[in-house]
Amino acid sequence: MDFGTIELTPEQQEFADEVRSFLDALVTPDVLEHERAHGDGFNERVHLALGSRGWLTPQWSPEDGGAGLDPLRRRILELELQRHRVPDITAGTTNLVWTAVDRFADPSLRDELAPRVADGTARFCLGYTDPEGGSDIAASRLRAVRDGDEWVLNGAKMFTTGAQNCQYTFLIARTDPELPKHKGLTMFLVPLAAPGVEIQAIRTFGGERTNAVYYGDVRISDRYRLGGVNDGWAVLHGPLDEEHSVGTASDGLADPSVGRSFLRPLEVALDETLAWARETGPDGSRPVDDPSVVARLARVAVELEAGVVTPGPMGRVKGSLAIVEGAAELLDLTGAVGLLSPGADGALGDGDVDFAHRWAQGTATYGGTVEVFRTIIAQHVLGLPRAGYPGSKVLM
Amino acid sequence: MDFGTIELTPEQQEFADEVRSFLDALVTPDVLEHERAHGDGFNERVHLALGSRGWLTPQWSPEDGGAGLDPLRRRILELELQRHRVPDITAGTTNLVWTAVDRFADPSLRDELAPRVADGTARFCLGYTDPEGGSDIAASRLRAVRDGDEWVLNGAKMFTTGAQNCQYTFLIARTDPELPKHKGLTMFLVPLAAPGVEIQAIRTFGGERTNAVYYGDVRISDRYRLGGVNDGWAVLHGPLDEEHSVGTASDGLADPSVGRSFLRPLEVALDETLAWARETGPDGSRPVDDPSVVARLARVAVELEAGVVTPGPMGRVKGSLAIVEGAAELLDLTGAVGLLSPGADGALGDGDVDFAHRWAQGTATYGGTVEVFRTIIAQHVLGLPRAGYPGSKVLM
Amino acid sequence: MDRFELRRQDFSLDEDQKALQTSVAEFFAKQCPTGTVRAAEPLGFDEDLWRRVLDLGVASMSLPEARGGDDATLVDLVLIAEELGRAVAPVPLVGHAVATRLLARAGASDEVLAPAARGDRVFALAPAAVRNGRRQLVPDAAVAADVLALSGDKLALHSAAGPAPHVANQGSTPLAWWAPDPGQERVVLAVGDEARDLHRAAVAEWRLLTAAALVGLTEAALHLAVEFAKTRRTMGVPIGTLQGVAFPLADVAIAVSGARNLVWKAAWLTEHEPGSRPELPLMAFDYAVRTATHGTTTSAHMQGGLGFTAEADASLYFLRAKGWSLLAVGPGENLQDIGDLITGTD
Amino acid sequence: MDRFELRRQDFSLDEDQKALQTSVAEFFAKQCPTGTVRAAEPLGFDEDLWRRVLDLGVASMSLPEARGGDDATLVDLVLIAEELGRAVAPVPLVGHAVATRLLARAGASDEVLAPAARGDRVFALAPAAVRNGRRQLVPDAAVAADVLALSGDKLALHSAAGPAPHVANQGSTPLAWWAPDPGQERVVLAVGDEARDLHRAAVAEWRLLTAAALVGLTEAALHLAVEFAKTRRTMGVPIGTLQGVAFPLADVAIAVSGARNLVWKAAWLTEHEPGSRPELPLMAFDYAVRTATHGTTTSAHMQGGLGFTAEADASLYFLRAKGWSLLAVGPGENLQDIGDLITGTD
Repeated sequence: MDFGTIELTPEQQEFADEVRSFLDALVTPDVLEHERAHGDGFNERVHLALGSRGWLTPQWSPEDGGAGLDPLRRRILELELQRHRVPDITAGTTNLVWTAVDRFADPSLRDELAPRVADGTARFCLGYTDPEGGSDIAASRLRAVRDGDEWVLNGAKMFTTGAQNCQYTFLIARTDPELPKHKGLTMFLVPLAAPGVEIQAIRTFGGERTNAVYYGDVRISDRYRLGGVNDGWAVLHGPLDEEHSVGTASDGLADPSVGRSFLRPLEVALDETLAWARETGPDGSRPVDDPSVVARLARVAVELEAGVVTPGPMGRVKGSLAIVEGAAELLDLTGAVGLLSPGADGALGDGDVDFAHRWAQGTATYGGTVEVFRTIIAQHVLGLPRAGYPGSKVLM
Repeated sequence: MDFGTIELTPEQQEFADEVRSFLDALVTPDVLEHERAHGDGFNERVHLALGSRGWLTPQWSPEDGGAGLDPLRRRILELELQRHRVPDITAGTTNLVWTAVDRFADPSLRDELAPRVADGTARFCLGYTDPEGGSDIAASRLRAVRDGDEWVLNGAKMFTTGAQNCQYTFLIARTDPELPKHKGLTMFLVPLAAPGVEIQAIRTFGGERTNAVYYGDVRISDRYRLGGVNDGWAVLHGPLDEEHSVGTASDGLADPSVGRSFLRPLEVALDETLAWARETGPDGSRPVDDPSVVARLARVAVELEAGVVTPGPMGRVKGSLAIVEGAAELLDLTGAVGLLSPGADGALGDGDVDFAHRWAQGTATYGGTVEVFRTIIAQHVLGLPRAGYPGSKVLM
Repeated sequence: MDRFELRRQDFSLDEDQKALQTSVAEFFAKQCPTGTVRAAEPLGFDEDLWRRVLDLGVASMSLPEARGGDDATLVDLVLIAEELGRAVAPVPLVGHAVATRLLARAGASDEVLAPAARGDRVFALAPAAVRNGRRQLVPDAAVAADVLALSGDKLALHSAAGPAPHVANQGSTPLAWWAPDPGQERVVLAVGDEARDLHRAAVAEWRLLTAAALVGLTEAALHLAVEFAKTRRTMGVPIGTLQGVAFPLADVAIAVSGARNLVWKAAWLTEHEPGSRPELPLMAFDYAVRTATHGTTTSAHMQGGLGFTAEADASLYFLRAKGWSLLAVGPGENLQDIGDLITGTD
Repeated sequence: MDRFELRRQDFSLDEDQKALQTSVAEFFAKQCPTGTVRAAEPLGFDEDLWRRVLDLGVASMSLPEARGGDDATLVDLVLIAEELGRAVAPVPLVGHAVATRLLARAGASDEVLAPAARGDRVFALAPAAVRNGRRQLVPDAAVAADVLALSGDKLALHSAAGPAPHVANQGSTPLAWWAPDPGQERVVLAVGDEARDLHRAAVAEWRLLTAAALVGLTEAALHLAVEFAKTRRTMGVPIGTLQGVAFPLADVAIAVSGARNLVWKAAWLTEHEPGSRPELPLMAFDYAVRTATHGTTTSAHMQGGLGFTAEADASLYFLRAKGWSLLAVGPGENLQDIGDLITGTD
């Protein structure tokens, strides 16, 4: 057990200082403003700059385009990226997909993409969810039909976040509708520049952009297949397991909670609300002079702290609950000034409480709904039996 | 719409005064103390005294042993019974079962029992739940085997509340194990004095007593069968529907919430806590001077009021939630003095908050768990589709 | 309070009330589809729709006949507000009706009252007492030049040349910063305790009508999610058969049914026995606000990723759940007001 | 607080900690089956078991070596308290350990400290400052004649001829009314700010160890319900396959896992960086109390009617969830203390 600060060697401190000053210069206000306005989860200039330092794939060796960072330096980098609010959705999906590409792609494709992933010019998004599919990914109906050395894709995917900034999507397609649900699926890494691919923006009320991606007679080479034909479920499971991860590292250099990032906007909103509560209002008193305000702030702070330390997939659910309930409570506390939009005259924290409340709702769905994770906890942590549904033995 | 007080005629006022003074004299402190100590939900002296006035079956004509009360007088009586905290569990189950006896019993049995129900000498309890059965009443395994003009019963029932004070139990038994689940059941009104019936007390941590009732080669006449052989599910459904009632009366003389009675101990606990909050403590201040205490009291009061007005089966769930959460909150507010048991030195409200918290837990299970009622609401109020379980098309 | 008092608990509507409810529901269903709501964003004011709403007579109907009204009750207004909420209609009816009733109760002259009763201009209520002349956020003040406010011991109507600048906000309502301008026209309506009592009663009415609107809004959100749960399938079954979906929706139905009844009961008692349960409108507001927050969150979530998109109607309800609730109540103020009433420490 | 500070987040136990955890768990599993818990009701004190607990050395182990202890840390105590809670063991360990540590920290003489360290007598801590000599409820005072209390600006040990009379209570703990008796023996341990700081730190430790006990208790309750849900069937399926059962149990598992980690983190930081996060033990307490209330309620309920019976072990956990939580904290006091620390208004 150890919750202590880490004393850095002079070299490590130098690295930390370097990261911080690099990011101070890189992440300019317009980067954050663009993210707030567009919700891309990505900034090309920043992404490529990180790639130029090998910091998109920090654990890779410099020869492979990485930075060869040890775990401690990776943690320093990670925390500074968070501190600087570097948009990281597309970086995250790219990393997730890479584990499957690395393992299952045609070696020539893998070797072609590796340096581009490292330098930031190749980016991947997730093509999991059919328009009618929801969390039941294995129910995918998007069709891939073999035609010689090519595959022809027809169908659509929802929630392909980042597609507008990616070169490839990690696509699950049905290659044999006659086989049982999980057995007729194949994974592809589809070039988004292929003719017939249409990306349509979907805005969320949380401010983020995602996409519907339509595939009309899209032809791709068999080279872009990952793993065996009809073996897609196994290929998918690497990244999916990572996304649904039950395990946690024990070197103390990872956040215990898989949902740690969900809590970042709540931290900002809480800190803004604490600042507001210390200010003197029109009637000459401060909100913080009212014990009921103090008690409610304390409760939000407790829930935040609980979210930070709740481990693994439990932390994912807790993180979402904490921000969904906590942001609503902060709005109730601050009243109308908390409702004002970024840029509006007098907006509390320039809209940070408003933002946290809207953005929070997405955390209950990202990468599987909280219900999916409750099911995983019930079965894998508590050992409760699985339900048998007509459509599957597996509830994703 | 009308929430007004009702102006009584002199005759109605006279009736109200009569009820109140009758109950003032009848419900002595030892009645309440006995109920607190034993949790019988019944007091024989009180029950028989009410019977002697026709007030157990107030809507029946005086010739039938009732009091011929109109709806308004019945409401006056009902509110005064509640005000005086008359133990009423066995009176309630007796009334519930009577609807089935009246409709399905052999006429001679019906005629024999009617005056005794009215005068209070015949009382009924519910024999629904098998030891392994839970809410799935139709899974009943207690066997009834025909032997000439008799039936032989073997098995057990849990939660037969009031059996120690009743003459008959309304028993669901399996008469044909070969038929589908709901089709092989028959209802009986089993005399509890029959040889082979053994009643074993079960105490709850809410303070109430219920029973396990064991049936070992109990022989009863076919006369005690209610409705057709293997037709028990239909017979049961009268009382069960009443217990799970979705509809509400619209003369404004009934409480809108089926769970109204759940809230009575919460009202007592809240009023005691309000009184405590107005008292000056050791440090010279009153709890009510602290805005956070005021806010928490207000929230409990709102939940109580919401429970009072939430209609039908929705009110049943809400009533349970309101007391389960509200009583816990009152304990948190009052601290250790709220924990003290009735009779203990310094116990807040002589243990009323402690009692409410313990007793509340039972409301989530009485006559069907809150999950059963949520299912009823989902299907019957919202029109959501039923789940298909292997064991039944019907989730009770 | 005698908790065993003999009172009616009759939540049924009479024929007139049913007719009103139906006609208003039909009006909004026809005149205010969700496209109209979106088109009015971000200001949250559709002037055409507002004209048509005024044509229904709702601005003046609850005034006494002697003041040109129809003697409609607070119950009628609550029924209307519920339908307005169901349609998330971008019209300043709640604030305007409350302000108009306040003018009448304060005995404003016909000259002052008539433009409000006719709806010539939008009137608004400043929810908090003005302190040191400092500005406050006033609902509808971005479309209302006439603001009723309590300053010191005076309740006055402040009429400016035009509405204040809109401040963009989560609920897309015509919210604006407002402060009394010494150069503005000002009509003092009441002073002293009377002024404070009138203002307090108006704020309570605002909360009650807002509660009614939130009930309608939440029920609309619930309805969307229920329809989704009936048709959307996972694992070969409609998701509505899963308890993880059905139970949360049942819980929203429970809350909505209770919140509605609480609003109705509060409206009836405020109308027919003013002063007998002054905490009830505030309780209805507290419960409706929480019901709306939880209900619209649940509704959006039960529609999965789709429910999180801006184009889904779920978003309209979700954003207004807080966007309407927090317009006129300071931190914890409503709960504190309830507490003061029930503990008798006011 | 720098929310991006580079710190370890290592929740793993070292070999010594694992060995301690295992041995204590085995001890309670063997020495304190639920029959022992019931047999000790309503007083909540099993003197035999207490002797055997003392034989483990737990009363003195966390004292400095110089004072006859083993330099065990607050983390070790937290691990022990968690196992105590899991067994709902009727022994006054939490209060006694806190009182003993307080004596040592206050520099009590060996003569005063030794009986506590050896466990010759039970020592208790009065949680609230004594005001005007008035009585307060003190945990364990029905089995402890030695009570540490803060009166005015003095922290003192009050030793009476015998324990105070037990007052029956929901959690079956040895609770008693206690007030300093001018005729009692009294040893002043500290005065002024030092006295107040020592008392405050001891109260925080009491809350932290109680939080640990509640984590163990709640996990035991959860375990019972999970086993029930695996085997009990309805509609032809184990009830644990229903989301209406599985999801609430998952939520309890989520809360327990977080509460445990919060307790551990608070214990480590209090031990190794005293003063750096003084709110953490109080936060752990707040969260563990709510987790226990909700978790034991859920556990009992998921066992249906059986879970509501007094003979079901679910009842043991349910009654102590509140019965242990509320022993030493006034209304809202803990939350207010947290708020004061995080807002800096203390």
